[in-house]
Formats: sequence, C-alpha cells, structure tokens
Amino acid sequence: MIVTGYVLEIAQVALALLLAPGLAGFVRWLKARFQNRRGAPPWQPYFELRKLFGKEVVMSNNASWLFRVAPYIIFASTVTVTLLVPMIVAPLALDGMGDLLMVVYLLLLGTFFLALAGLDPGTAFGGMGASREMTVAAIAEPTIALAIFSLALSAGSTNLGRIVTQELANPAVTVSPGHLLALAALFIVTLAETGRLPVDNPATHLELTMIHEAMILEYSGRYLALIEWASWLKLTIFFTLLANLFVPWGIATTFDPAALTLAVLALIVKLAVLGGIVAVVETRVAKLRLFRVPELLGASFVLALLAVTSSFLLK
Amino acid sequence: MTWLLVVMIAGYGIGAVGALTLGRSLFVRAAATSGAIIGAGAAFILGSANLLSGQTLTIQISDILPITGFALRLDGLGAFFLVVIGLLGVPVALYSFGYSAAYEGRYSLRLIGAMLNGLLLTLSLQVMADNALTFLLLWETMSLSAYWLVVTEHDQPGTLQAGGWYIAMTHIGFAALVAMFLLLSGGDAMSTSFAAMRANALTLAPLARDAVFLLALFGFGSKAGVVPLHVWLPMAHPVAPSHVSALMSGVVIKMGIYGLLRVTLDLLGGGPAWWGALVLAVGTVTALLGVLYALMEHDLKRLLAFHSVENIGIILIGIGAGLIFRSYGLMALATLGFIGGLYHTINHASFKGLLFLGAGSVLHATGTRNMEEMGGLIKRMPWTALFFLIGAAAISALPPLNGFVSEWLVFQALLGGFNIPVPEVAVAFPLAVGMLALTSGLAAACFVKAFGISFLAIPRSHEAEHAHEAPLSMRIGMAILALACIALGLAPFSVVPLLGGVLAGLGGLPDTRSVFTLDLMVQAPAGFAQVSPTWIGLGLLILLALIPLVMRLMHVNRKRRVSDTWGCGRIGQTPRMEYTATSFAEPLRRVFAELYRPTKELSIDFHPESKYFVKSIKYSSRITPLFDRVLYDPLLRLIQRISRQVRRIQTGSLHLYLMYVAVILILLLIAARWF
Amino acid sequence: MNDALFSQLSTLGSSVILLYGFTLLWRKSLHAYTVAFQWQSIALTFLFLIIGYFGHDVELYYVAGFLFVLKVLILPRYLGKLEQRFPGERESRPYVNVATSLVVAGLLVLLAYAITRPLVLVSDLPTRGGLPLAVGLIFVGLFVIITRKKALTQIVGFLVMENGIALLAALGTYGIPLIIELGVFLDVLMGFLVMQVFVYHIHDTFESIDVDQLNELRH
Amino acid sequence: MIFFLLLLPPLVASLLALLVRPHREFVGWVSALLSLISLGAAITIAAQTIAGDVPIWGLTINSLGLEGVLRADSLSALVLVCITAVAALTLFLSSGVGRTTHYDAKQLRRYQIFINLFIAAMLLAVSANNVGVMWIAIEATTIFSAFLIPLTIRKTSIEASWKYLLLSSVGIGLAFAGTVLAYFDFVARSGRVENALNWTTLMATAPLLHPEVIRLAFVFLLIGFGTKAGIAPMHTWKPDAYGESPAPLGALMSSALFAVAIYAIARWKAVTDAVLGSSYSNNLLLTLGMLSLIIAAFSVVRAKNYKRMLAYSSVEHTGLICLGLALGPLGAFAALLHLVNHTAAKSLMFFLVGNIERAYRSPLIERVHGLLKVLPQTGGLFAAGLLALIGLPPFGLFISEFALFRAGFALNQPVLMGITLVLMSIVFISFIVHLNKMLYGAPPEGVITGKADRLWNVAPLYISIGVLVVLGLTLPAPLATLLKQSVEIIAK
Repeated sequence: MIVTGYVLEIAQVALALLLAPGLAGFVRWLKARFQNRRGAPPWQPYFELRKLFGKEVVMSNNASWLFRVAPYIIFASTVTVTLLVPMIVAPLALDGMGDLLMVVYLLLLGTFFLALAGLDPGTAFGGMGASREMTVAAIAEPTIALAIFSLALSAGSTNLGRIVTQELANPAVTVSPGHLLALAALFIVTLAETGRLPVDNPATHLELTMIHEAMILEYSGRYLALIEWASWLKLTIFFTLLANLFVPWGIATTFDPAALTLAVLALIVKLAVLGGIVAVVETRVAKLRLFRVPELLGASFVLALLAVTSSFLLK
Repeated sequence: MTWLLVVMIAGYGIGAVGALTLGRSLFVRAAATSGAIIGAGAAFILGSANLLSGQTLTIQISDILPITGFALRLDGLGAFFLVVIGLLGVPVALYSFGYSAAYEGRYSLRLIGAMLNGLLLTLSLQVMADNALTFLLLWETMSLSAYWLVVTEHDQPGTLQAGGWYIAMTHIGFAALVAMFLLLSGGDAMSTSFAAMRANALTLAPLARDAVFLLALFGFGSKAGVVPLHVWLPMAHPVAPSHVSALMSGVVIKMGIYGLLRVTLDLLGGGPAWWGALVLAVGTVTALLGVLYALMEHDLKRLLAFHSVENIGIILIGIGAGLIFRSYGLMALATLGFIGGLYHTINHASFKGLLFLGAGSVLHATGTRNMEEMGGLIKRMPWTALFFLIGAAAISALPPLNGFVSEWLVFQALLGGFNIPVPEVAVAFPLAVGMLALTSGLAAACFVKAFGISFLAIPRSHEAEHAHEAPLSMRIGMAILALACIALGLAPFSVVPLLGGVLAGLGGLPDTRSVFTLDLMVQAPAGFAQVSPTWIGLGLLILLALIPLVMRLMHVNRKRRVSDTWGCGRIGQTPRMEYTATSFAEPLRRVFAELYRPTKELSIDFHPESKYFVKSIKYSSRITPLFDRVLYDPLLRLIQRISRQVRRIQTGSLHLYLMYVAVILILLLIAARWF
Repeated sequence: MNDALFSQLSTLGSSVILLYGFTLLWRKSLHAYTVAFQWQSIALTFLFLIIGYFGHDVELYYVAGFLFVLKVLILPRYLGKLEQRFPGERESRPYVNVATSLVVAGLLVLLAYAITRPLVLVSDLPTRGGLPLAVGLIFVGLFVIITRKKALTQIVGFLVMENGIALLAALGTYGIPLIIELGVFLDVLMGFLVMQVFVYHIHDTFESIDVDQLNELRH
Repeated sequence: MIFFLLLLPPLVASLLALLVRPHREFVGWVSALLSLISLGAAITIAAQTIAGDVPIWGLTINSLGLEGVLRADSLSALVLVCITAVAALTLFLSSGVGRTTHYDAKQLRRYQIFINLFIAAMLLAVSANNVGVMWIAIEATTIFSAFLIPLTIRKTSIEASWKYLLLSSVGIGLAFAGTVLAYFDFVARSGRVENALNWTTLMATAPLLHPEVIRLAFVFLLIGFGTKAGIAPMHTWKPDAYGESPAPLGALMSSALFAVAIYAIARWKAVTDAVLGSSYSNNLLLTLGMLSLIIAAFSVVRAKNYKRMLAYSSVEHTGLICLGLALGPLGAFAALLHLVNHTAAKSLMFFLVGNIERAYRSPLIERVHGLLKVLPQTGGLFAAGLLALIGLPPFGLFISEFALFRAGFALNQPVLMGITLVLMSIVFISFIVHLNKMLYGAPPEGVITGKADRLWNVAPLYISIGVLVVLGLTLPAPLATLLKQSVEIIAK
C-alpha cells in the first residue's frame, strides 16, 4: 500500500511532466483558432523541447555560475511542487511533506532564481524582466495567501490532500460564496503568476512589454528547455490547483486502478476546460499597462478578502 | 552549569582586558576575537545545556549593586536567547579578526575589541537578569557599548548623527522601561526582583497593568526597532563596523523581543486580547513599512537594516497572535504563535547576521555601500556571493531554508484565527495574513535586487572591478552562519519541540513538547497542517542531482559556448546600460507612491544650438520617510521651540533674576499662608 | 500701662524705619539714598535701645552700639566716598517710575500684613504690632534692589533689607543671641566691603555703575 | 579636638598664603598637604558617627547661648567627607596651577588665601551646631568665593561675580529672615532660651512649634538656601558663576558648596517636618524640583558653552535631589547618595573643563572638536564623566537615580516620575549630541594636537572616576551605614 503510494507519486510527477507541454500547446493552438489562425499543433512544445535539448548552449560572457545553476533549481523546485499537488489521487503519500504554503514558496523559489538569472548577464532587458516579475509576484502574494486562508477555513487544513478530501466529503462547501470568490481571486492570480494575458503576453516579440520572456532572453539550449518546461509545468500546477481544489470531483481517493484511470481522464478534461477558458480570456482582453497590473491584483486581493470574511460569517 | 557561566564571563573579560592592555595590534585583535569566541561559545553551550536539561540556574550576589543586589536566573526563555547570542557571537568574533584589520591606524582597535567583548558580555547576562536593577544596568551598559561600536568610524559623514539617534532612541526606551519595571514592582517592598513582580502583577490594578504593558511595548519596541521607533536602526546599522551591524541586527534588537516576552508573558502573565491585537497591528505595520523602505534603499547595509525592521515586525506578528490566542484560552494556537516568533528570532539572527557579514565583506572589498557602484562581485568574491545568496534566499522565506519554517509557523498561527469567538478580533487575522504575504513577497523582490545588482552582471565601478575575496577568518564566520541557516531550515522537527519547552509554563502556556513533533515533520496543533522541510530539502537535492543525470542519459547536447551578450542589435555592453537598483525598484515605487511621496528633480541642460540635443540630464529623487515627516521633525521642532522659550529665562538681566526670587518668594508665601 | 507705651513706641519706631525705606523709592540722588539709610539706621538703633529698656535686656544695648557704629558711622561713610567717587552717577530711570514704585511698595506692605497675620496672632510680645512692618521693609528693600539700576543703589537696597531683618529679629524675639548678631554684623560689613570693591571694578571695566550693562552672559 | 584638625588646616594654609609675599609655589603644596589632614579628620568623624558617637566640641556659655559650638552627626559627617575630599582634590590639582596657567603671583596668592577660607567656611557651616553660626558661615562662603570668581578681571567675570554676589546675598538674607522667624516662633512658644538655635534644641522642641509660622519660615529658608543650592528659579547665577570662575573654584562651588546648601535645606526640612508633617515641605520641594528639572532640561538642548552646560546640569541634579528629599526615606537615601555621586562627578568635570578650556582657549562647544585627539586622557575622562552625569552605568549616579525613581514609584507618584524621566531623557540626548561634537572631528586650527595631557592635571581625577565606578557597582558598608543614619536624621 505504502509502496503503491510512492509509485503513484512518481507516476503523478511523470504525468505532470508529460502533460505540461501539451497543455501549453493546446492553449496556444486554441488561441490561434479563436483568432482565426491555423496555429501550430498542440504537440508543438514537445518538438520544441527536443530541439532545445539538442542544441548547444550559448552563454553571455558576463554571466556567472548562477546563470548555469538557476535552470536546474527552477526545474527542480517546480517538479517538487508536483509531488505535493493532488492531481489524480488525494491524499497523496507525501501530502504531509508540504502544504499549500509550501507550494507557493517553492514556486517563489523558482521565480527568485529566474529573476536572478535574468539579472546575471547584465542586459537592460533581463533587469527589466526581473524587476517586473518580482513586482508582480510580490503583489500577487497576499491574494494567494488569503485564498489559502479561505480554503483552509472550510477544510480545516492547508494540506492539499486534506482540502480535497474534505470537499469531497462535504460538497456544499464548494458552492459557498466564499469558495467562489476565492476561486475568482485565484484565477486572476493564476493569470499573473503564469505570465498570461492581461498581465504578460507569452507570445510577445516586443522586448519592452515582456516580463517572463525578457528574463530568459539570454537562455538557450538545454537551459532554455528546462526553464520553458518548468514554466509549462507551473501552468499545469496552477490549473490543477484551480481544478482540484475547487472542483475536486473525479479525483481518486483510493488506489483502485479504475478510479485512477477515471481520475486521469477527469484531470485531462478539467485542464482542457481551463485551457479553453484561458484561451478565451487571452483572445478577448488586451494586455494591461504594467502600472495597471497592481490594480488588477488589488481587485483580486479584495475578492480574496471578501472570500475570507464571507467564510467567517457563514462559519 | 555555573562553571560555564564563569567561563563565559572570564572569556569576555579576558578578551576585553587583553584588547585594552596588549601592545601590538595583531595581539589586540587576537585577544578580542579569542575572548569573544570563548565567551560566546560558552554562552551557546550554557544555553543549549539549559534548553536540553530544563534546569534553572540561579545566582544571587547581594554585595554587587546596592539596593537590590545582582541577581541572575537562567530559565528556558533566557537560555534560548543565550543560544541565539552564542550562535551569532562566535562567527561575528571570528569575522571581526579579519574585518578590523583594516581599521589599524585609523581607529582604536582597543576600543573596538573591548567594547565588542563588553557588548557580548552584557547581552549574555541580560537574558539572565532577575531583578529590575540588574536588568536595567545591563540594558544601559549594553546600549552604551553598542554606541561606542557604532561610532567607531567617527570621521565618516553621518556616523555621529547615527550614533546620536541610536543612543537617544534607546535611552527614551530605557526611560520607559524604568517606569515600567518600577510600576510593576509595586509599592512597599524594596525588592525589585522578578519573582516579586510576578506576584505583584496578579494584584495590580488593570489600568496599571495596561500601563506596564504599553510602557514595555514602547521601551522594548524602541530597542527592537518597531515602527515608528525604528528611525535609529537604518542610520546606526549601516555606519557601524559590519560585524557590529550583524551583532546589533542579530541579537541587540532581539533583546527588545526578549524583554517584551519576559514582561508581558512571564511577569505579567499575559493580558487582555487588545494587548495582542496591538502587538499584531504594530508588527504588521512594522513588517510592511520595513520592507517597503528597504526596497527604495540602495545603500546595501541600510537596506539590510530596514529588513531588520521588517523581520522584527514578523516576529511581533507571531507574538501578537500568540497573545491574542492566549487571552481566549486557545493555548495550543498561542504556543504556535510564540514558537513562530521565537523561531523567527533565531532565524533572523542567523541570516541577517550572515547578510551583514556578507555586506561587510563587500564593503571591505570595494569600499562602498552603494549598490549602484557594485556588480559582478560573484566572480571576484565567489564565496561571499554564495553565502550572501544563501542568506538572501533564507530571508526571502524560500524553502528549504530557515526563513520559510518560521514564516510558515507564523502563517499557521494566523490561519488559526478563525477559532477566535469574537469576529471583530478574528477579522484582523486574514488582514495580517495578507500583509505578511505581501511583506514576504516584497522581501523576495528586494533581495533579488540586493543580490542581483550587487553581485551579478558587470561591475559598475572601478572598485567593484578590482574587488577581492574576503580573508579566511571572515569567510569562516560567514560559513558558520550559512550552515546555521541551512540546519535551522532542515531541522525544525527538533527545534520546535525545544521552543515548546521554552514556553512551557510561561504565562500559563501548556507544555507542548509532544504536540509539535511528528517524525521529520512539523505539525501545527490539532493536526491543522503539517510540513516537512527536511523531506522537501532532500527532494530538491535529489532532483538537482537527478536532472543532470537524466539529461546525460538522454544524450542531451552538453556543449556550451560563451559569447557576447545579445544587446538588441547593439554592440558592446557597458555597465552604464545595466539595469540599476533604482530602476529595479521603480515599478514598486510607482505602486506605493502614496506612501513614499518621492520628490523629483529633473534638470535638463540643452545644447545651445538646438533643444533636440541634450548636453546633460540630471535626475535626482528623494524619499523622506513617513515618520520623519509626521512625527520626529515636528517633535524636534517643538522641543527646540520650548528650549528657545526656556532659554529666555536667562536673559542676562540681574534685575530680572532678582525678580524671579521675589516672585517665587511671594508666591510661595501666599501658598504657605492660604493653601 | 508700661506694655502699652512699649507697644506704641515700638510700632512708631517701626513705622519710622519703614518710612525711611519708602524714601528710597522717591529720591533719586545717591546722596539721598545714603542719608535715608543713615537715618533709618539711627531709628533702628533707637528702637533697639527702647526694646532693650522695656524688655530688660542688656544685650540689646550692646547690639544697638554695634549697630550704631556699623550702620550709622561706618557704612554711610563708605557710601559717601563711593558717591563722591562717581559724581555723575544718579539713579536716572529706574525700571519702575516713582509713582508706581510707591503704589507697589504700598501693596507689598499690605501683603506683608496679610502674610504675617499668624505671627501677630501667635506672639504675645508687646512689640508684635511692628512685625508686619518689618516684613514689609524686607519686601521694600528687595523691591529697591530689583528696580534700581545703579550698583550703589542696589547695595543700599540690600542694606535696607538687612535692616528689615534686624527689625524683625528685634521686634519678634528681642534680638537673636548676641554672638550670632555679632557674626551677622561681621558678615554684613564684609559683604558690604566686597560689594564696594566690585562697584569699583564695575566702574573700571564698564565705565559706569549701571548694572543693566551687565548683560553679556545669557542663555 | 578632632574639629581642630578639621577646621584649622585651611585656616593655617590661608594664613600662610597671606604671610608669604610674593606668592611661592610651596604654599600650594603645603595647603594641599594640609587638606589631607582635614580629610583625615572628616573621615575620623565619619567613623565616629558610624560607631554611634556624635562628636561635640565647644565650651558651654549659657549667657551667650553656647552649648557645643561644633557638632557633627552622620549627616554632617557625610557632607564633611564630601567637602574635604573635593577640597583635597582641588588643592592638589591647583598646587602647581602657576605652571599651567597665566595667573600671576598676586592672583595666585589671592587664590590661595581665599580658597582656603572658602573651604574653612564650608566646613564650619556643616559642623556648626547652631543654625545662626551655620548661616554666618554660609554667608561667608559667598563673600570668599566672590573674591575668587574674578581672578582675572574681565567684563564677563565681573558681571558674573556681581550677579552671584547680589543674588546670593539677597538669598542668604532671606534665609536669615527665615531663621529669625523660626527663632521667633520658638520664643513665642517657650520664651527666650539661649540655646534655642541649636539643632538639637530645635528638633526637640519642634513638635510644640506653631505650624502656621513654620510654614512661612520654611518658605524663606527654602528660597534662601535654595538660592545657594541653585534651585530654580533662583538658579540664574549658576551658569554665570560656573562659567566664569577658575576651574578649581567651579569644582568646589558645584560640588562642595552645593552640598552645604542642600545640607542646610535638609536640616531645616527635618525641623519643619517635625512641626508640620512631611507633606508640606515635600510639596514645596517637589514643585521647585520639577521647575529646576524643566528649566535645566530645556536649557541644555541648545547649549553653546560647555561650562554653562555643566551649570545647567547642576540645576538638573539640584532638581533631582529636591525630588529625592521629598520622597520619603528611600527618596532621602537616594538624594544623599546622589549628592555624594554628584560631588564626585561634578568636581571631576570642572577640572577637565579647565584643561579643555586651556587647550582650546574657548568655552564654546562649537570651537571644541577632536578632543580625543588633542587631549586623549582629558577627553576620555570627560566622556566618562559626562556619561556618569547623565546617569549611565557603571557610574554611581545610575544607582542613585534608580533609587530615586524607585522611591517615587513606591510612593505612587508615577506621573511625576514619568515627567522626570522624559526631562532626563532630553538632558541625556542633548548631552550626547554635544559630547559627540566635542570628542570627534578635526581640531580647530591653532590647537596643539597630540601633546599629551600633563600627568599632574589628570592623574588625581582617576580617583574620582574610580569612586564613581565603585559607587556604581556597590555600596561600601560604612557609606551605607552613614547614609542610613543620615536618612534617619532628615526623614523619619
């Protein structure tokens, strides 16, 4: 039983790694379709990874060892997160290793090193990207924390497995106003944290408007591959969180193979739906000016605060 | 354990006396360092032994100190802070050996050595003081020795002013503490022992208890650097020698935390919810303002000093939450809050000490504290860079380092806020959670700036280009603290129960040693949440080893080529094109413009021929801190104005002087006759 | 009968002494100050003799003798020398003009009456009626020191104050013990001599004996 | 007999200085050595009082109202030790004064004559049994010291002396009026008794006296001796006199003379309290003490002249001692201990200030920079002394101030003590700011740097610092007994 649990953990990591490029490609493809473009096929990111891993690395002469270490740390921290987020089964064997706060701070670890790596080659673009990334990350932080508070309130824990199982046991919670408000808040944060429109344009070619892309301008080869993969993984994680924390149905609570298969399917469907929503949003809204981003995140903070207070009142 | 105490005092004593009496400067430095290491090491061992054994050490010498006698008592709380002092004292002492070498011939090495030992001695005894006079004597001596250390570089601009602010603020706090202790000692007894105070606190009128608490918060807050009493901190820490900054930031300000806990929790035995709410509010504001001002700082040490303010805020958030929970009888949650505060105390001591030592090495190598003149140091001083990076990651609460653990504990305590039956109080908790999260996010942003601008990219000045790695003693000092950051991050499962033991019995808190431990995990009470930084750290490590391995197995292209930085088609990358610290912080400055209210000055010198050609552009921007604006400047002006009025008494006119005598005579006669 | 006469005489004497004190307030020349002080001292001597006679206290005769020698003979003589030395110096504009001075002095005496009420009630000596006048004289002396600008007039004010205290002692207690009285006389003499020396110094360094010039030291 | 050893040495020294004309340096040495005899006598007296004796000397002549002219109980002994110690320090430090200063032989002769007379008068004031004699002696101190302030004739020194002389004379006159009033009351109650003015008699009869008269008398006495002590608002002579007098005199005036005045007030307070209970005198002392503190605190904020700054510090400590005297037995203990500490600290400071002024030729703070470079020893001692004065450990004033606050809070006066703490903080901060300016920075041009202090000018001062440190860390048993006995005398 215990062994199965650990095997499932590894399987989940593998699944996440496998799904992540596909999800990103799917959103890209869908977006292209919405924009009446043909677009690259959804599996294009897999080709990109193969291409990047096959290329040599060209490094800036100003960069230091940090530049070389950062991709590994970013990738490792993101992968660690997938050990904690229940994707197909809840609670996970390693559920007690980390809770939502651990997830958030592990992701922050990646962001931290990404921003440092952006500064390392000494280009203005890298600095600009790092500065903006950290600004957005910092301002998004309180919303995440309050969303966690709100979830913890109803579930009585910040450990993800517990939240999911609690919700499954008590479905009424999921449609409570507090929950919905928290969902909305977390959705906005997801857009900001994963570098989607209207905060950042993942497809931009204009350096001055870049955030994420500006930081990784100097990266190439396998380093770039790791970073890109990690960022897709991050997208997957956030989507999974949105999906499984707010709409937990379909997730397996036993190690029954049938339930697990169903769970994988449910996960893919949920991710696809969320990908669709994001594609719609990205098609409909324009990118915000950088200095209006705090207003957006401020709004999400208010939503999250309302979520918590309404949970308080209804408790 | 008494012999350890003797060794400790003797160590410091030998260090101080040796520094004062020895001839050659090498010997002076060696004496100061070795004395301090012996003393601080003994302090560390004494504290640890006490924590592990739980025995209380009591010493009473009535011949020293008139009136009340000299009383020492080492209990768990004191022992914990003693460990903190020892933990930081040893590396700092080691570091000072290398660092103060540069002072030779410029400043008095004797004074530095003696005062360093004196400071450590008073700090170490401070946490054992068991009556008011002993406490106050040590407190004031500590402030004074720290003061002489702060003004070491007295010929540098701003040093004396900073020293003045420091001693002034700390003395105002001291005055509050005198009042606080004496109010608490009550009416009749000559004794000012803490035991008498504990007994007296029970019968004290509620109003007096409130006054005691407020005075304690004020007095200890001024030492801890609580907003708005923090003004001295960003002035004094930068100008002090860096190992002293580390010590001040790491332990001296923590004495404020110690005192606050000792008085509110131990002596007063806790209080109403509003005490905790006030501490929580003050802590939140302190944390947020601290980090916000840190973001705008480009003086590396000032930036760190503002982060000390921030971290004191975080500690106070934990303590405030603990006090609130305690007042509602939620003992497990209360303990969690206090543990969070205490854990953050030792964590902050280790990573902030490390960061200040790192900043000191940079200062040592480049001669500047201005980040805009640094850059590229990671290549020239790789060890310092690594250590500084560890410190930066730790202070940004990144797992698996120690900052994360304590912030997690504080977060967990705050998340328990919904258990509070009074909604008006409970609603403060989510707000605090939000602010704490914002604080930690901003701190991460700030340390990306601090590390990125100072250590990465191209050197921005000649000095930075020719920087050199710090000498061995300094590197060892930093290494010890870096290891402490890692160890404290990975081993919370053993630290947290110890802290539970420290708190057991204080203010009626239960012994929770068994509740908080769960194999290699840390668990919030009642199974609310659990986390294991140990496993996460291990996981990260395995992954970091595994990824390259897998990549090799998959035959990933492993070639690497070094080339010019891509400059958008531009050729030649110069430091002037780099992003600066100012520009890095610009987005946040815009976001929080309401708070900063920056004043901008832009003067453009056009070419005489055409206004499309610019000869020079001068841009300067200044931020006057909020509390200078609304509190200190008006207060100082008021005192000056009163002073001007009072000085008019001494006009020089003898007739007027005689008039005073006559008037007071007649007034008093009238009073004597009719009142 | 005897007590009544004693009482009347002592009150009369005190009044005369106080009146001489008032003289200072409306005269301006230094010479007039000296003369007023001299006459006041003579009156005081007589009062001592009267008290000594009625109170059957031989000591007071000695005191009267010393007082006569010191305050009627020696001090006025020195004062005279001083005023000859500085002929141009008159008390020109005091801080408070004559009319106001007199009003204030009157008020001070009233105040003295009010304040010394308990003294008069407590004592059963026939001389007690003069006690308020003695305290009033102390106040008037103080007032002269405060409002007059010349160093010399301040000295006279001080001496008048001393007279007031001596009067108080005489009326209230029939004189303090002789040895103390002698010590006090010695002090007064020495104090006066020191002050006199300083008047010369002031004149030498400031070229005037106006005290309001002494205002370099402030704050 | 012991009183001869106490009082004669200064008189002999004075006589010697008078006879040796022109002045020779050995006079200074002789008087310094003689001062040690006085010191020894004072210590002997203290030892006797500790043992429970009260030394009395003097023939008893009833007709003249004499009964033991000289008498020293614990309180007297305490003050005597203070005076003789400072006097010895002063005379030793000024024995070689001719070599380091610009005074000529005539001035030095005058100095030696009057400083010894001044000391003798102070000793007499404290050892006199009779309040009248005490008054005479205190008046005499004014006269003798007035000769010394203008040792060199300058406009400012003349001005200061005149102000000092007149204010003190007026004040002491009022004190005499108060003495007369008290005597009057005594006479009104018990008829004319010749020894009525003896402390012992006064204390014995005090419960019978009329409260309403003693109320008035105490006002006169407090104002009168308060002028000598420099209690606000009668303090105005202090900055002038301290600022202009030669360093040794400043030291004596600010410590010994001050102690004498406080002694007189404490004595009379004891009498008053025996009549009225303590609350009346306490309220007066608290009022004037607070006034002193307020004025002193705000005066030092913008001080320009370091000597005057020290004078304001004296006013501050006067205020503190007044508060202490008004705060019951523990307060009185604190006040007396503070008096001892202050004596040590303030005398030290005036000598140092003398050195500083000699080196910089200016009493202005803004002219003094780099003190630690110019005069390392003096500078270090100055810093230590100043820190002692503002009540930092490990110096004695820290302890006595703590005791004072303890007394205040124990008597349920938190507001008063709170205000005092705030005012003292203002003084503290101002002093630190001024000290900073003086210790560091570049010495002004024309000041000789690096020339070490003359050993003779600083060596004895280490004793003062030593005393302060010892008193800061412990209270030697004899001193504790002396203080306890003294407290019993003045605050029952």
